[in-house]
Amino acid sequence: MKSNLRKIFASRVFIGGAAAIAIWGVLALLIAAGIFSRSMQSLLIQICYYVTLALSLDLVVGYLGDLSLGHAAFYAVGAYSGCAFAVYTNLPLALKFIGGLLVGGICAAIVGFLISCAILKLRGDYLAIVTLAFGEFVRSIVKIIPGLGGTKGLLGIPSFDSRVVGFTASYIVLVLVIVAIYNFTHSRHGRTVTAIRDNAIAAESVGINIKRTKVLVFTISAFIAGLAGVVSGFYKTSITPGDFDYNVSIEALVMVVLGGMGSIRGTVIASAIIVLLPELLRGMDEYRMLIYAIVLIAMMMIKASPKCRALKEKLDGKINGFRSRFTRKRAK
Amino acid sequence: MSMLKVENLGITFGGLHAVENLNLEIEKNELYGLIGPNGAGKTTVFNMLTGVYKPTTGKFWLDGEELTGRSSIEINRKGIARTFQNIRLFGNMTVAENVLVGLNNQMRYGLASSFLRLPGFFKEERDYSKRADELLAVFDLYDERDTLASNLPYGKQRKLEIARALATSPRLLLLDEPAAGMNPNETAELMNTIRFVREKFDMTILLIEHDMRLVMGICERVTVLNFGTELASGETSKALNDPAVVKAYLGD
Amino acid sequence: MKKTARFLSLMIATLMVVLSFAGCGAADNSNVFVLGISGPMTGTASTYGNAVVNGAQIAVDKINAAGGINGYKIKLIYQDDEATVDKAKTAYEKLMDNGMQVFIGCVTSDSSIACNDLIKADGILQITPSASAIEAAVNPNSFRVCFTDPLQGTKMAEYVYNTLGYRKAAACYNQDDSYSTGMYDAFKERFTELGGKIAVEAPFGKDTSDFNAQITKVASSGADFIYLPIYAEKAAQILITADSKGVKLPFVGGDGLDGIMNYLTGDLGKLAENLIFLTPFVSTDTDPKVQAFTNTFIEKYDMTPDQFAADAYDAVYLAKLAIEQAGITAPTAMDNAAVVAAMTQIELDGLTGKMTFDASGEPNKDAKVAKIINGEYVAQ
Amino acid sequence: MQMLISTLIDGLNLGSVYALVALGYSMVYGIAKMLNFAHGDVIMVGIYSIFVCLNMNSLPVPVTMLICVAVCAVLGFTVEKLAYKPLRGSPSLSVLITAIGVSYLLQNLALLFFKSERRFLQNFLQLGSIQIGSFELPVISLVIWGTTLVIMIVLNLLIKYTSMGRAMLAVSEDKGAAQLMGVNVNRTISITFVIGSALAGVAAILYAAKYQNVDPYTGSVFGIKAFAAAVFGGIGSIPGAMIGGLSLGLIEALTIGFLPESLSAVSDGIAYALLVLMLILKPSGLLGKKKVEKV
Repeated sequence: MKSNLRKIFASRVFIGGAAAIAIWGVLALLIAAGIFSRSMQSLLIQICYYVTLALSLDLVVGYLGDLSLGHAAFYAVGAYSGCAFAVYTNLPLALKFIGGLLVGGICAAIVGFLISCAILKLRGDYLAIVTLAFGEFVRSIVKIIPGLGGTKGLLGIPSFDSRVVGFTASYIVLVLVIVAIYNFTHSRHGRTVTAIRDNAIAAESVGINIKRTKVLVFTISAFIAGLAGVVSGFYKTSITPGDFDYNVSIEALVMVVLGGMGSIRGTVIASAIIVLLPELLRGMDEYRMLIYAIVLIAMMMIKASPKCRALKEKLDGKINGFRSRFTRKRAK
Repeated sequence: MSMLKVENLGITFGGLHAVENLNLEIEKNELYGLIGPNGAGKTTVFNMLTGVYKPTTGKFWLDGEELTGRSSIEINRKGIARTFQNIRLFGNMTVAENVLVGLNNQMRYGLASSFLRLPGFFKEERDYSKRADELLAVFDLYDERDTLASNLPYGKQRKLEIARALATSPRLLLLDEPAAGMNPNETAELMNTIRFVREKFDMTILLIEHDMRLVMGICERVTVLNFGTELASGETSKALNDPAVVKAYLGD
Repeated sequence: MKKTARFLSLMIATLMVVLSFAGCGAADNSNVFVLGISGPMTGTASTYGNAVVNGAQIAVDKINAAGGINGYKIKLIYQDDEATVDKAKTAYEKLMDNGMQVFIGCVTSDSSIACNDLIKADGILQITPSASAIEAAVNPNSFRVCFTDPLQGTKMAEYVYNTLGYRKAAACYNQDDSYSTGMYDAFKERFTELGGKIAVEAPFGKDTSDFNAQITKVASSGADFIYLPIYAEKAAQILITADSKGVKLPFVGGDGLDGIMNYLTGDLGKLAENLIFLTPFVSTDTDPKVQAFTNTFIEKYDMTPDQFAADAYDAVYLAKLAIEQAGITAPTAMDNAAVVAAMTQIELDGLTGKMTFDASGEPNKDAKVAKIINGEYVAQ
Repeated sequence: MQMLISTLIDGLNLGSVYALVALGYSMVYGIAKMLNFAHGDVIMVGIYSIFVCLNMNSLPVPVTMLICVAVCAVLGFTVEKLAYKPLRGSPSLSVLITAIGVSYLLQNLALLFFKSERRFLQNFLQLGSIQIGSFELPVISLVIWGTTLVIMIVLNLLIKYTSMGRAMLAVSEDKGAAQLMGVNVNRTISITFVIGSALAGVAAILYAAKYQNVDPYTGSVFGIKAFAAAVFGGIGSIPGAMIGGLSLGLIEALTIGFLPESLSAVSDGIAYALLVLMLILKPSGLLGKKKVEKV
């Protein structure tokens, strides 16, 4: 039985790993060979960090069930601290990137930890509005911190000369984040998170520490948002406070909601679609924001309508049938 | 020494005495009933015993250890588990996952194991999903282990709640109207399950119930509450025949 | 799981490949010179992007009607960058994908700065009509039509001190806008250097909608005038507030105030009376070039052109002159280095004045000071 | 001293506008228990409706004002019917996301129709100002003061002494129980939205008269601050909205007037910082009631 289980996990890891490498291989080849247009290449990198950002928000919105409208704040803290590290240190580029990721992630995580400790008592609407306010507050604070360039922003962030390298670096961060989130959500810690989302009182009755779990999720989520910020900074080479306003939080929320909330796969696909949307809807630029709004409303309606719920259950049934075939093997 | 001892327990909401001067002594392995008309304060008692509400007066002990005013989490860890009157399952999680959440506090692997899938993760996940499966088998839920909890039929949801509560390895199990909304057949089956749980897990059970047949069928002793105060207590048949109880239930 | 993963990867890969080929489907550009514009066409800053495209389009139409450049027509392409940094990079790449040969952009400073590395690496001629931050044109192949923010601040400080004779300034600036802070910092430095005094600063932010407290602060400071290094839409709000509070101090500003009459229509127009500001372009100028441009613009777009449109118009003409000066005979013979080098040898008598360039990329041209009298801009 | 008094007057004037807008948020939240993110955007639509009417010239001003209130009320009603009603009973997360979606939708519709340029309105009320001592006080400020007070009193009376008001109270306490008692919950919530949106219409008129400008983001920017004010005072409480609005107005004006210039960059963040602090220290706001979750 032991070897059997190992094999299954091994094969899952194998499939995932192989898929990740294959996608990278294909994309990197297409970039290197110049088959991808330049704009497509730049969009690919953007997809990497937008997906990372959306996944971090998904942890809070989809898995924990709390609405954060201030994820731009963690994104900003990560971007500013990580990029400032890269600007003000004298290291080889690779080390600047890795160091920047660590610094950005950790600074964002610290902020996420502190803010989540402070807002533990709040739920629902209040939590949403406090995170929104916090996001705006961070944006105005960033302007007066010396060394971050004030209103003009932090300029001269190092960047990867080679597009293949730039893409690869962003892609590796994304894949690591996906693996980490998958592992986390499929562990006992992840189960407590979804339990709190589904029924906080019941979770408490079986001895789950809601406060500690919430702080944990916010901290992890902030860390990942921080990573996204650093990757974005290395791509953009300059970041300004305006890059981190309320609209960024909303855009990430649209990605999460479109992805079905609480689904890694869904979030990845939805984020990619949203980033590519201007390409997909050429000539309809004016309607893009309108589409975001409609996506938000429509997804919620679909979720609430009984007909669609029935359809979803049918689909879930199929997936579960599939899953039980897999798990029955495990039980043997 | 009794398993659960409750002394003068009381709580007021905005000047209103919801429960007053409640005394209980439940022995190990006993099946004890808490009954009374609607609004008598039964669920409030449960909420105090599980730390959802802080009692205004009185104290309670579990196996001699005072737990008054502790948090829900602590009380659960000390060995009191409960179910809810209006079922509270983790609806978007599978049946097995619901039980695994109950087992969570016994699992030891840390965050690093979660993120990096260290060996501890595999070992514990395997061991505990086996334990979850065993528990589910007891409640005849094994075949539905991968169904979403919200998709279970009503009776099975009640059972799953009990299974989840048992997963936390309690010494005392509080069941809040386990038979609510069940037909006679289901109720009879439930009675068997409750008895079985007591035997198999050597459990002490305190239950709130409206269904008198169930109460008379399985409870050894009961306490009858009305308007937050104790009307009668003692052996089930005696307590139920107490004139004050009859009056409260049937009116003058 | 296996199936889904395989299906998923296949789907993504297909999607990307399809998209990439769609991106490659650029038209055949061998018979036209391709000029590209990147700026905000949607969103809050869309006014500027659209003004630039419209102004440039008029120049392109005029040049094409007159035979183009060395017999080849100009094709104008543009991309929306929403005035956000990451979209700006994609927009620029998109323009390059579509065969851009001269870059008229970016419209806004932050976007332009973000594209610096790419523009430098590509080596093509960049003429930004309106990105006024110093850092927006630092590459050797970058030039700009407008004044830099600090230059405007300095010039205005000198004009106010020397010509108008004011000694005590009050300033209302937008602390969320580097255009505003850049201009104000330089103004402050030069004005105090000359011997003037900043009586009070009353900054506001991008979310400010009530300016009463700022005006109160300014009014009780005893200043001779109020300096408004901001864009017209905020200035119009400030003028309305000042009027409602009975504050009658003179207002002085930078080129952002140009276009204020488009906001203050009808009876509100009187609020802008006596407003003094620096501008490279006055749409009511009697110069026949300007008149022709203004008339065409109004006819075509039903609004008065502002400096963004005029800057873009001049940028297109600069590109034409540079290409001609460099002796590029056909679009296929484009030589970026030669065109860039030619920029320092040309002189344009444009809508925004006579201008020449040195290697720094900054224009050598005179600043014009305009005053609004009876609702008309009058050059001072 | 003179400046301090002037600044205080500025703060109270601004605060009264915040209070007026906060009233709308608070009322809807208090009864329907949902955060109507789009309230500010309804105000924005109202101001645009005034803008359009003014541009048609021939309309008398009172008609314009009526149209504005009507547009807002109808808009509120429609939004509630189409977007919020189908989600009754959904988790609050869904409702909140929908409300954000509606807010975004209105903004972007306005962006499509009116473009992003700020539009300026003629001074359509022509109220001028009066001189008190050495201070010039715009009459519009007095009108806003009066209106806010009157609305506050009328709302209080309405809720306390009419059957509709009692129905609202019942719905706010417990929707299920209210339903059982024969209250038409859906209709009551609809009426709440209509009244709330009509309030937005009144706010739109006064905002338009005071500030004479609008852009597609006016509502959300001002709305979020007003919402902060409502939360500060304790959302759901009508006097709370008033106190919250006035406090926020005063604090903002005083920050601008007296904060050292080196810190001025954060003045815009003050409302937000205040909101965060308030909710951390006293989650139910100054006058709010604490919510107990039933088990």
